[in-house]
Order: sequence, then structure tokens, then C-alpha cells
Amino acid sequence: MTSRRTPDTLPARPRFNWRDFFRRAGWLESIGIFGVPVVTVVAVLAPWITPFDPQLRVAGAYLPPSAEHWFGTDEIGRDLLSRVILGVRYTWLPGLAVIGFSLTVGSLVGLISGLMGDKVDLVIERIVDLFLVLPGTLIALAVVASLGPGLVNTMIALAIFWWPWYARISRDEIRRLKARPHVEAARIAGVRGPRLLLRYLLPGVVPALLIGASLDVANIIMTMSLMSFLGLGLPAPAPELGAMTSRTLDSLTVHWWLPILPAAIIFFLCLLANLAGDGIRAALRGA
Amino acid sequence: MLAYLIKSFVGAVVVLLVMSFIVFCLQSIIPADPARAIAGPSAPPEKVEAMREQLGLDDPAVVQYGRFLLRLAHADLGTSVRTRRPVADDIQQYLPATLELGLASIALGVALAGVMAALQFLIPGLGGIRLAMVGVGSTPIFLSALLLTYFFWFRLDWLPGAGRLAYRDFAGPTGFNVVDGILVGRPEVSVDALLHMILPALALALPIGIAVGRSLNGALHDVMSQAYVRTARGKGLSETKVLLSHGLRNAATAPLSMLGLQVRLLFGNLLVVERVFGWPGLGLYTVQAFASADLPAVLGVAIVFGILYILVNTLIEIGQSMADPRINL
Amino acid sequence: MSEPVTESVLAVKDLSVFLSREGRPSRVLDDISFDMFPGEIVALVGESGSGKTSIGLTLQGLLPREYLPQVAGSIRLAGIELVGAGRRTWQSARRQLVRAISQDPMGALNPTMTIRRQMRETSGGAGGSIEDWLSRTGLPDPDRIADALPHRLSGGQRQRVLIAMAMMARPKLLIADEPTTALDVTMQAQILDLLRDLAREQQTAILFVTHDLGVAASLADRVLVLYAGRIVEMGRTRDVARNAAHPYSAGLLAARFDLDTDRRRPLPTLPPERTPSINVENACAYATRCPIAQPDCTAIRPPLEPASVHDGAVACLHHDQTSFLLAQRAGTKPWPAQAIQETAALRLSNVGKTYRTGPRSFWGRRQPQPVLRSVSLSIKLGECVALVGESGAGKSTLLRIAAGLVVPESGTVTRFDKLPPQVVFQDPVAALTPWLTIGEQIGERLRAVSLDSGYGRRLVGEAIKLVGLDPVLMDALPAEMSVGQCQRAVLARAVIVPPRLLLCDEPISAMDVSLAATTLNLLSDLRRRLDMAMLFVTHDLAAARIIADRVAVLKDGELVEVADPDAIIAAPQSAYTRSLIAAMPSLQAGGGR
Amino acid sequence: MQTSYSRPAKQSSRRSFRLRMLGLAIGLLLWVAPAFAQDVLRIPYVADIGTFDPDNGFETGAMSAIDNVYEGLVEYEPGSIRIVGRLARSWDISDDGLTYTFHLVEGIKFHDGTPFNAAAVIKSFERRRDRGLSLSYSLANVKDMRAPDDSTVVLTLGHPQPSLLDALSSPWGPKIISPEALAEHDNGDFAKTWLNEHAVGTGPFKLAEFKRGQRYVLERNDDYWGDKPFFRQIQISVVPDISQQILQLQAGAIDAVPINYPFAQLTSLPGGLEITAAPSMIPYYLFVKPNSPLNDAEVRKAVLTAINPALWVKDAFGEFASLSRSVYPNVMLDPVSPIRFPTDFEAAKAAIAKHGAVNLVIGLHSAAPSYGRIADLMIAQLASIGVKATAYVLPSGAAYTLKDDPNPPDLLLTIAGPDAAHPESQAKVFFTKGGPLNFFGRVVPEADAIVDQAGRLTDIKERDALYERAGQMYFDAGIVIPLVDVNDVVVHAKGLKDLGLRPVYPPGNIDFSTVRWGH
Repeated sequence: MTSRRTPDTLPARPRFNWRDFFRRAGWLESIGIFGVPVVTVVAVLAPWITPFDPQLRVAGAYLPPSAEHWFGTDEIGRDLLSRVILGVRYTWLPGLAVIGFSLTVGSLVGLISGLMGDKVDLVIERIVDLFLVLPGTLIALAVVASLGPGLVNTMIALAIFWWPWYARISRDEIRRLKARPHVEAARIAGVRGPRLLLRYLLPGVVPALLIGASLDVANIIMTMSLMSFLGLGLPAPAPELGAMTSRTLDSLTVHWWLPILPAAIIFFLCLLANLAGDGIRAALRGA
Repeated sequence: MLAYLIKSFVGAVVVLLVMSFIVFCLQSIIPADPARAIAGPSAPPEKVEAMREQLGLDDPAVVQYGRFLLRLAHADLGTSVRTRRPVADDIQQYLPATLELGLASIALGVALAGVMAALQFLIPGLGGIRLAMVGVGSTPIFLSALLLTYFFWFRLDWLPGAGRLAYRDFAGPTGFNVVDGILVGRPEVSVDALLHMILPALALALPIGIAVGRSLNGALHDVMSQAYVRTARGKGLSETKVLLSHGLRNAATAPLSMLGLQVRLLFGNLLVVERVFGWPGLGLYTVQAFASADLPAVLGVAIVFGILYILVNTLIEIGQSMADPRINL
Repeated sequence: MSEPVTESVLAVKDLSVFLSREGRPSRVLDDISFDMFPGEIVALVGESGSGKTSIGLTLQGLLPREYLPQVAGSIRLAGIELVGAGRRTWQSARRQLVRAISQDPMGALNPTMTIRRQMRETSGGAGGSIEDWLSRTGLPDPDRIADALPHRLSGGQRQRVLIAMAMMARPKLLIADEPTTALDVTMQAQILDLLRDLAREQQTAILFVTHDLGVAASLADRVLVLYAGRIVEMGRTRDVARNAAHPYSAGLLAARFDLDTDRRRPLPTLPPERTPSINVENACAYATRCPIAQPDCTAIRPPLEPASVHDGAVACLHHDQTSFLLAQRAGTKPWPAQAIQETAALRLSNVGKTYRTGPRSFWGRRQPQPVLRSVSLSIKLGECVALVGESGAGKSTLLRIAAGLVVPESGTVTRFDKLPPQVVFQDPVAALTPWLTIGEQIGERLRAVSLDSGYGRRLVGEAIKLVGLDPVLMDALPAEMSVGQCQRAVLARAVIVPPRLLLCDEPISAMDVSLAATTLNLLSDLRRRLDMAMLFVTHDLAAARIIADRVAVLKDGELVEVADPDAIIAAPQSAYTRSLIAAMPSLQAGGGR
Repeated sequence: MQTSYSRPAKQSSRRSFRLRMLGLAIGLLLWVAPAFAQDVLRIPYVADIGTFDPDNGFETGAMSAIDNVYEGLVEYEPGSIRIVGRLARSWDISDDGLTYTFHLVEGIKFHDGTPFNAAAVIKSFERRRDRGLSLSYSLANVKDMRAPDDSTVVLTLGHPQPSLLDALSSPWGPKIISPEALAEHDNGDFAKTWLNEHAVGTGPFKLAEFKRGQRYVLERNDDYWGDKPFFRQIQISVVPDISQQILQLQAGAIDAVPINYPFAQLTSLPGGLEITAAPSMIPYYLFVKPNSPLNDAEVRKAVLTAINPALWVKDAFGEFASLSRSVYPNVMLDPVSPIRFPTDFEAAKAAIAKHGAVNLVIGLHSAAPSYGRIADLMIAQLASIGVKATAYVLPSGAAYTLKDDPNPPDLLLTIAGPDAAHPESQAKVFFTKGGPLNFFGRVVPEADAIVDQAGRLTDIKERDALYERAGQMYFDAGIVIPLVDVNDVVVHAKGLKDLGLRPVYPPGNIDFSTVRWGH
């Protein structure tokens, strides 16, 4: 009813600035927010920045971490650090791609559902509900088992069960926004169609999607590594981090660096993504 | 409430129909030939052809789907390629172990969530704990499962590291060993079953506990700055009492939703954990079904997991409406 | 009322409070001292942001922890020192000595707990059961209410429940923080009566926090006027209401309007803040707005000293000048006459509408509930009609139908021209899109007319100036502006292409007195200058009277009365209108009516 | 109460924390925990046993259990591919190769007490051949079975088949099931359901417990007609995860890791463990799709240079594999002139440089670690001559349908292990027209004709020469590239002897009737 946000007599909040943003996010989370783009750059540049050729045997097999090979070498004498850097690419980029795809499809569906309302909304909501109730991981595994493991298949299988989340988020946000006075005010002011959507609705939906997506990066990476462990992840020679870990899990007690170091990087990537998600949420909720 | 249950049931039937359709589609696109899989790799072509006919694979897809639905209606999930038994029988056999482990890990997860949220809430500014929580939540489940075995069984020998029960000749009426031990009057069996459950349940409970705990913590922070909490404090109630009787209940909705989401992920994690711990449940069954292209088995499990998840969802919604009487079911 | 001779129940001395917001500490309360005596009602008056709510929270020890509160000075409640006291002391004080009821009765009740369980947590309980206390606050059927959940109750019922809950503990001090703001007028009066009776009966001291001197006057024995965390004036209500000694109190009084206020000329308002920052440590905090400020006001912090015009105290170096200020009141120029044409800008005939808000059916569909039943109303070009009614009467629905946002189920809506009417919403901040600048949002309406950006920008600048805003704010985001500035921006958007009809949905209901007066003036001015017809929806009969040419009273979806404002007040035709008029607080009523 | 508690986990020398922790458990556990039993062998399986029915399943992990409960007429001798009698004392083959007469061992009883005789053999054989069960193909050529007396079985074939004895000796070959049990549990499905989880054979062990997915227990058959096994009991647990198996073996909770022990760790085993390795029929081959880049002779030569297994066999398998010498497992056939890979790397590089970019896609039949290892190694080798190769794991079962796959991999890496030791079971399954595992369906008619001719010969030397010639032709035609033969490697506690590993059997199939602790 009565909302007294900014008192009339006090100076209102100053304009948005990044320092405030990071202070609200927290220093730990800010590392995450900085880390995500850095990791993405590393992932994109991976083939050009590995210290050794990740495909070739460059030293003896099973060398423990040393000054020359920071992460040691693997079972056939390839430099593990180079493999792991390449692994960041094979883990991170598909994760982002799945998120990106799900985000696009999901938010589109959610937008349609939220904007059209009524019957369309009802039907779409039922479909989304349905996808949300299906045991996603299992069916994704079944899809991969049927289509065969492979980067594209894994990504398709994951995306199929990921988009409904974003559909749900964007639909709820759109409906929430639509009921807000400022959107109504814009409509009264004569704003219609795509302009209303692009300028008045979408910017309000994006933060929620952004938060959801950044927290989901970790989920995707975990699910992909789980699929690798079950033999349904990326194919054998691809240095996907989950696959690297699960394939060398049996040497845990003998050559610990083989499973542990890629796993540590998975851990680190998820940590960054989670922190970034937390940070963005804290920063945006404060605003 | 009745209306809600009826609605949930109708919803469940629709979900099952759709799932059966997906399942059926998967069956049709799979490159592996079920007839070949059943007949065995070295069988001569005539034999495979005969098997194909026997399976009705020559009929049009619609007829096949109709037949599939009809069988489904009779709880007939087909015959496993690997075990040569009805999938329904297999599932019946493996389900109790999975349910027992699943329930234990959900319970443990909720307990962990409570402890973590309480710790974080009562001792603010513990960045370290939070970092550790996010970290543990970021460890691949197979690694955390194996590390748990490695330390708590192999190194320290505190807990059994694999299997479900040390007692050989034990078989109880319900299939839940912990319950059966008490029912049959052999508490030592229940103790042993519990001990065997700790490590796998812990591996499964960690992600649940962390996610739900984080959500609970966030919700509590929101709730505890609400005006009615101020009212409660204004009554001179102790902080603990305010937290328990005003905070928790109002903060329950979001973590309950998160719990539902985590249960969905639990189904995937069960496959891994049951494999690492050699836990004779549906997860293990499914992993082996994957390995031998046993699609009827995989799909049967998917349908059972689907039903379980609908059940869990319904329970969570009921729980939410109990926590918040404004939610009208 | 007898002079307080008993020992004070509350003694506040040199109380200062700092809160840190986003790492920036700020002084919220500044050296406050006052006493309260058993059974006494003290009104704490000030604009939003003056720190009046913080006093209440400080007295309960409930300042939000995330703002890292720092409290200095002394609070003695029933002889117990609370500043620096431990958790247990505070808890026992809250249990037995001090209670509060707040502005928002919905938010103050736990939505998931029955009233009975929430009442049960109140300790003491001596002198009657839960039902007794509920019925003592005038709630019918206390058994049913006790077993209900808060969202099943109306706002008035909730506020009574909160009062019962607080009084049940028989506290020595009750802090009532704007307990009537969110309520309908008739309900407000009842709640005030109830509080007064309880205070007398229980010998409970009530600290009544409000922004409305009129409400304060109708209830309180003494008044404290708070500005920027400092007490600028204190004294008996009657004295302060008649002879305010501080220019700020005088301004507040002047800005106040009621059923007797002169409606032919603009309302007096408080001057806006001129320079945002001076070093307030050694200055009068009000100096930047004060019409009688002298150079020394910005150099010396005025002490609180006995006032010359009444028995109380005032913190103003030049308080002897204040009386001149009051004299200027009638000096403003009256509004120019407004030409009202016979053509209707808006004609509603037999409009009806139902919402599905009834009980749910088996499949969860709600039963239809009528909101409007056959309403006919027309607004002539250039005319302002005020629509008055309580919450749930259907006012907003009628406005939304007029705006074309809602399609009526029956009846017809006719508008004079094609240009759609513009709407001013209740909450100006919520009516602005947070991520677009003010200029962009105001400019939206130009897109139908012209797409030339340079020309458009000039028009936007003019509109902004028209509503009295600094054109610099064109590039500001809503979050960077105050509520008053937001309200002006919303108006600028509505009038940049002047519509023939402006619809206002409770635009002042959430504002304090001064801002409300400013807004009313602005609306009156704009509609005359731009020749707009106006539908002004409000629950405040006084505001309706001031702005409107005609007043329509809506009750339960039906118009009960439509007439000239003064005629309605002088000779109300319906019992409902009479009850509305009777419930209006008035300065003349005085404490202990 | 019989002490039924046997800890599947640990030797009792490791004091358990829970004994200290749990007051309740202390008494109970100490009371029931027996000393580590010398006559119990604890073996992990990586998968649970789908079906124990010897006629109806293509189990690979459980053959050691099934073939110790059931017996066939003949079998392969441990460590070789020589066929010796089991339930058949001896046998005669008619000159036209169409009639086989088996003379049975007398005085044998099934585990349920039913006497073993020729009628029992025929009943079991009929069940396998005629009841639509999945392994019926092994008797498909048997037209007639007769039992002139209780200890004689006469089989008449449709056409001469010198490989019949191999089919009967195969681990998946026909076994003799108690006719009494078959009749009793028939239930209209030829006892299919019952035999899934129960067994009545004549073997040295009885199936005492079948707890699906958890544990299977074999008890020694004390009335066994042959040599008495050393172990009283075999406890089989299901431990799918190899890391878990290794931990359990190192902790003494199991006695052996029969398969999948990582080769890289074999050289640095902890004390207390040792290795038993034996030749086996686990040949890793590449099958080549039609119209692959390898059709170009220069490219093929270059690729062969790069993937030459001699360059990487040690990295993949240490000492535990040998180079394949022909398209038949080395144990099956010792070629006169083994297959050779070219060795001139510079020439290979030059050839590829001259030819232009070559991309190869390798499909892996399974996700098992050794496939990935070999693929990794080959990809690294190919990279060094400028061929860009990638690999992916085929969906399970997809390898069988590559013929119809519109987009198959260029090369299929698979284990081409036959189910019997006769070269015919290699050639007819993998290489000839219509061979069920001729993955890409490629055909060399002249070679097929030679295979047919060889299949009619009984003289082994003559026969093998023909098979070798056909094999060389398949290789030259670019259908198949043999790589390495991997040994059967069992890692077990020190002192375990006489594991009885057989080359034809799936790896890790310890013969429970011979294995023993030797001191």
C-alpha cells in the first residue's frame, strides 16, 4: 500500500556505479564476477595458450607435477596442464552453449507465455510443467545413450531439459512486471509492441535470468561430468574435465594428480560460477 | 485438498503419457537394434529376423505405440535385454534399496541444510564456511563419493565402504533393511544397514544440504527482516524462539522448492553413487542397462523415477501449503 | 487533563543514533531528550525521513542489525537504563514495558500463524483472555478472529488485533507508529478513539508517531516536532497547534488542509530544500529551507529553549519571527476561474464489473464478486470530479475503466476525443521504469507526434519545467530522485501532450502533508493551465473538496451522492457521507476531545 | 544360529572404528565376526548377473560362475585351446564328419540328486536348440540327437562342421541342466524364469545364493565326481567401480580383481598383491568402412606407419599384450608370415603432405578405458604425421548397425574376440559375407571361398594355412587392421594359484574348481 522508498527530504541514491555494485556483491563474489569472463577468454584461446601440444607425447608417462610440467604428465606422457587448459575449453564452452541455448529458447517461450497470457499461457505452462517434472538427468542420459555420446548430442540432451527453467523464470518475471504500474504507465503513454517488450519488459527480466544462468553454469558442468563418469559424456580423447577425472579415477591412490587436478579445476570453475551468481544476485537485489 | 489430489493424479497421468511417448520415440531412433540385442551378437540373421517379428518391430509405429501403451497400462514395462526378465520384476527387486538410500540422503540433506543455515545465520560473516559450502557443492559427485570411501573406509576404517549389508542370509518383508531388522527382531541388522548407508547417503546429501541450506539461509535473511518478525521481537521473545516459530515456517517455501529441484538431480547422482558404492539399487541397475543397451530397462526406470518425482513434488507442494496456509492447493 | 505530577515512565536524554547504510554512516537521531508520563499521549510529528520511526525502534531496541546501529545517550524506561543494556534486559523490557503497533498491520502479523497463537506469545495476559482483549478492541466475534489467519482479516481488524496484542501485555509505553495511515477514514477515527481510551484506562503512555499535526491534535496531550533527527519544538498540543514557535512547525501547520481550508487559492506549502548540504553539526538543520533564516542560522546550532509563545520549548534562534510567517497565510493569489464546458470529456453510463474474488469452487475457480454495479458518471470538459470512497468501494476499477485499461461487463464508456486519457498512479516511484531516464520516459508520448529527437528533447525539457522540475533531471534515473520529484516526472509524462482528461488514482494517499499539498497545488495548476478535465480518485474527503468541482461518493460499487464539494460537506445527503465527514480529524478538536 | 556374518569388507586385523564407537554393536559384532576364512574366495564382478541361464544369456562377466555350476560335454584345457572331455569321456567322429558319438562319464549326479545320463543331455540340447533361446545358434547344425543307451549320445549334423567341438567347448556352449529341474519348473516357458536365478547342474559348485545385484554365493559340491575344489565357498559381490575394487583388494576385502585393473599400475603393485597373466583372445582390431580415406594406397600406408602398434603397445598395456600377428588371435592361429606394418615415418609424413589434409574419425565400440587409451595413442601418433584424427564412443549396440549407418566412423576400434577357438568362428563372424559381426559388411568373395574350403578340413595345419591366406586377403583389402592381443590379467592376493584362465573365455574368468591358496 504505502511505499516510502525515497524520502522527499533526503538526497536519493546516487547513480549506479561499479564500485557500489561490487561492494554489494561482496569481495569474494566479485572475484567470481571477474573470473567468469577471464575463464571464458582462457577457454576460447585455449588451443593457442597451452604450454605444450595437448595431443602429443612430450615426456615420459606419469611424471608427477614438476617445474617443467606443473600438473605432471598423463598416462601417455602428454602435458597435463595443457590438457587441462584445453579441458577448460571443452567443459566451459559447451556449458555456456547449453545455457545460452536454453536461455534463448526458454526465455522466448516464457516471454510468449507471459505476454500472451490466457489460453496460450495455460498451454505453454502445462508443457513447461511437464518438462520440469520429467527426471531430466535420466532421460538426458537415455537420449545420449540412444544417439551416442558426443559433444552435440550431450548438449542437445542437456538443453532439452534445461530450457524450461528459463521459460518459467522469464514467464513469472514478465507477469510480475506486466502487473507493475510502470509498465501499465508505459502502455498508457502509448508504448506498444516490440518497443514495450524491448525497453520496458526485457530489461526487467534479464537480471533474474542472469542470476539463474550463472548459478546454472555449475550445474551444467556437474551434470556433464556425471555423464562422463557413466561413459555417456564427451568421447574418450576429448579432454573434457569430468571425463579426464572419471577416466583416471582408478589411479587415485597411485597417480593422484591425474584425477585430482582436473577435478580441482572443475571445482574451481563451479566455484567461480557460483560465486558470480551469488554476487550478481546480491548486487542486483540491493539495487 | 481432494481436488488437489485429483488434479495431481490427472497431471501425473499426462506426464506419464508424454514420457511414454518420449520413451517410445527414443526406442525408435536408437541405432542399436533391439532384436539384435536380444538375439545376441553372434546370432545368424534369420534368427534376428525372427526375433524382430516376435517383437513386432515390423508393425507400423502407431500400432507399436498403441501396444506399448497397452502394456504400460498393465504395468508391463517390457522385458529386459540384459536380465531376460520383465523390467517390472527387476525394478521391484532393486527399488527398495534405492528408496532406502534416497530417503536417507534426503533426510540427511535436510538435516545438513538446517545445520548449515543455522550456523550461517547465527554466526554472520563466516565467509570461510560459505566458501567451503560452495566448494563442496562444486565437487563432482563421483569424486566426493570416492574420496569419502577412501578416507572413511580405506584410510580410517570408520565405516563400511561398499555394499548394503554385511549379513548374508537376511531378507526382510519390506526390503528396507533398516526397517526389516527391527521388524524381524534383529536390531544388529538395522545397525549394520545404517552404517552401510552413511557414506553413500552422505555423498548424496552433501549437494542437497548445501543447495537447500543456501536457499534456506537466503529465505531466512529475507523473513527475519520482515515487519512481523519485528513484532515478534517486540513481544520480547528470545531470538531462538523468533527464529523457530516465526522465521522457519515463513522461510520454508523457497527451500522446499529447492529440495524438489535437488531431488530431481538426486536421480542422476544415484546412478553414480550406487555405482561407486556397489549399492544394489535401481541406479546400479540403470548404469548396467546403459552399458548393455538395455533400453527397456532404462525406460522402465525413467518411468518409475518420473512417478517418484511426481510424488515428491506433490509432497513438497503439500508441505508448502502446510507451511504457508495462504497457499491454496 | 491534569498536569503530570507522577514520576516519568520514560526519560530519554541526549539520545543519538547512527545507522550505516551501504557503508555510509549517518546520524538519524541527534541529541534527543524528552520525558513521558503514565497515561500521557505524546505525538511525534515530522516528515518522512525526520527520524520519527527510528525513535520508536530505538526505544524497543529493534533498530535493524544490518545497519550497524550505534546508540548514545540514555533511555530510562520505568527506571531501567536501556542504552547499552544486555539482550536479556531488552527482552524483558519488550516483554513487559514497551510495545509497538505499526503503520502496516498486514506486514506486522505473521501470515502463517493464527491470531490466537500470535496473541498467546504475548506474555502477561493478566486481566483477561485472548478473546476478552480482542473484544475490548471492538472486534466482533473474537472467537472466529482468534482462529483466523491474518490475511482473512480487513486492515482495521488487523490493526485492532495488533492493539489487543500490545495492550494485553499491559506495557508502560506503547509506541504507535502511524497506526492509521493505511486505514480508511472512518476506521482511522475509531482506532484513534480506541487508543485514547486504552491509554486512560491502562495508564499506558503512548508515543504517537505521525506526519499529520491534525491527527496529533485530535489525540495527543503533548507534541514533539522532529526535523532531521532533532526535536525542534515541543509543547502542549493545543499550544503548538495554535501558536507554533518553530518555522518548520508553522509550515507543517499551514500546509495541512481539512474540511475548512480555503479551497479557492493554492495551499501553502513548505519550501523545498535549497542547498542540499551544509555542515549541520553547527547549524540549524532547517536553515536551508527556512523562510526566515538569518546568516547565524547556518553558524550556530540552536539549543532547545523555552518558547515565548507557549509553555513548551523550541530550537530556533529567531522564533519570535515565526508569528509573521503565520500571518502570510492568506496572502496567496486565488486560482483563476475555470471554464467548464457542457460537453462531456468522459461519460460512463450504467457501468458494471465483476471480479473473480469470491470463494473458490472445487476446481479452484473463484466465484464472481461484483465490484461496480451500474455506475453512471460524466465529467465535463475542464471539470474536475473527485471520486471518494473507502477501500474496496470500486474506485480504482472505475478509474481503470475510464482509462480503458479494464473493459466493463455492462454499460458504455464514451470519451470526448481519440487521444487516450493519461493516468497518474498512486505510487509515483513504481510508475516509473527503473532503468530508463526520466527524459526517455516522458518522451515516449511524443513518439506518436514527432520522432525528431532534438525537437522532442526540447519539448521534454519544457514539460519538465512545466511541472516545476529542474531540466537537469532529464537524464536522471527514477532511483536518483525523491518521491516528490518522481511525482512531478509522472505528471510531466502525462501532460507533455496535454490530454483532455487526466485520471488520478489516489496520487497523494502515500504522501505526508507537505508533499500532498504541493501535489494538489500542482494538479490544480496544471489542469487549469492545460484545460484538462480530471477524475481524482481519493479516500480523503478534504483533498477531494480542495481540488474538485464536484465530488462523487462511491460505496460498495454504487454512487451514493454526487454534488458540489461544499454542498456535500454542508449538507450530506447520505448517511455514509455523514460518517465520512464525522471521521475527519480536525485541528480544532484538541487533545482529549 | 549359524554364524552367518562374514564381513565382506575387511580382515579382522584392521580394528574397526565402529567397534569402538557403537556400544550396541560391539557385543554383537564381536560375537558373530569369524576369523578370515581360508576356504572362502571373494571375487568382485563389475556387473550383476543378468541371467544364470546357460542357454539364454550372453553373459561375459559371470561365465566363471555359470561354467563352474554347469558342465558341458567337452571343454578347453586351461591355458590352451586344446579340447578335452568333461562330461564326455571320449567321442568318435564319423568319416563323413556328420555323426558325432559321445561316450559319457558314468555315475554322475546333478546337484538335486537326479542321475546324469544321455537323456538329460538330449533334453538340455533340445532346450537350447528348439526353444527360441538366444544361444541356440551353437546347435543350429545339429539335425538329430539320439541316445542309444544311457551313456552314449549321437549327434547327426546337417553338413560337415569340424568346428562343432569348438562350439561345444565354448564358454557359451551347451551345458547340461537337470531334466528333473527343467520339468519341475517348466511353467510353459521351458523354465526360463526359474533358471534366471537358480541352477541345477553337475559342476563342482552349487549355486547357493542368488541375490540380484548384491551377492552370489557358490558352495562346493561335496559329491562332485571329479577333483574336489580347494575352496568351500565362492562369494561374488557386485562392485562396478574399478577404483572401489582396487581399494577393496588393497584392504583385503576381496581376493582378486579379475579384470580391468589399470595396466599402468601393474608395474607398481603394492606388496601383498601379485599378477596372474595368461594368453587370451582379446584382440583389438580396427575395422575400416568402405570408401574411407584409407582407400588411397599411399594414405593407407602412411596411416599404417603411424598406428603401428609396436610403437605404443607398451604404453597401453605394458608387458601384458603382444602384437597381433594375423587377423586371428595369436592363440588361435600361428601364422607362417605375420602381418607387417611399414616403418618409414618420413615417407608417411611426405605422403600425407603430398595428399593433402586427411581427417579420420575413429568409433570406439565401448567406453571401457583401454579403448580410449588406444585411441589416444593412435591419435597422438597420427598427429605426428599430419593426420588429424578424432574418436568417439559409439552408443551401445550401435556397432552392430554400422552397415546401415549413413554416417559411420572411418574406423571402428573393437575387440574382435570369437566365442570359440576355431578360426572359423573368427572368419565367419567377422569377415565373411553375412558374418553377424562383419561391421561394415565389406566383402572379399575370393577370401570367403577359401574360408569355406578351410571349414571343411580336419587337418589343422592345412586348415590354418588356408585361414591365414584368407586373413591376409582381408587385411590387404583394407577391411581390417589387427593391432594387439591383450593378455588376461588377474590381480590377486599373494599366494593364489592355479587360476585356470582359458584363452577362449572372457577375461578374468577364474576357474573356481582349480584355484587355491599355495604356500
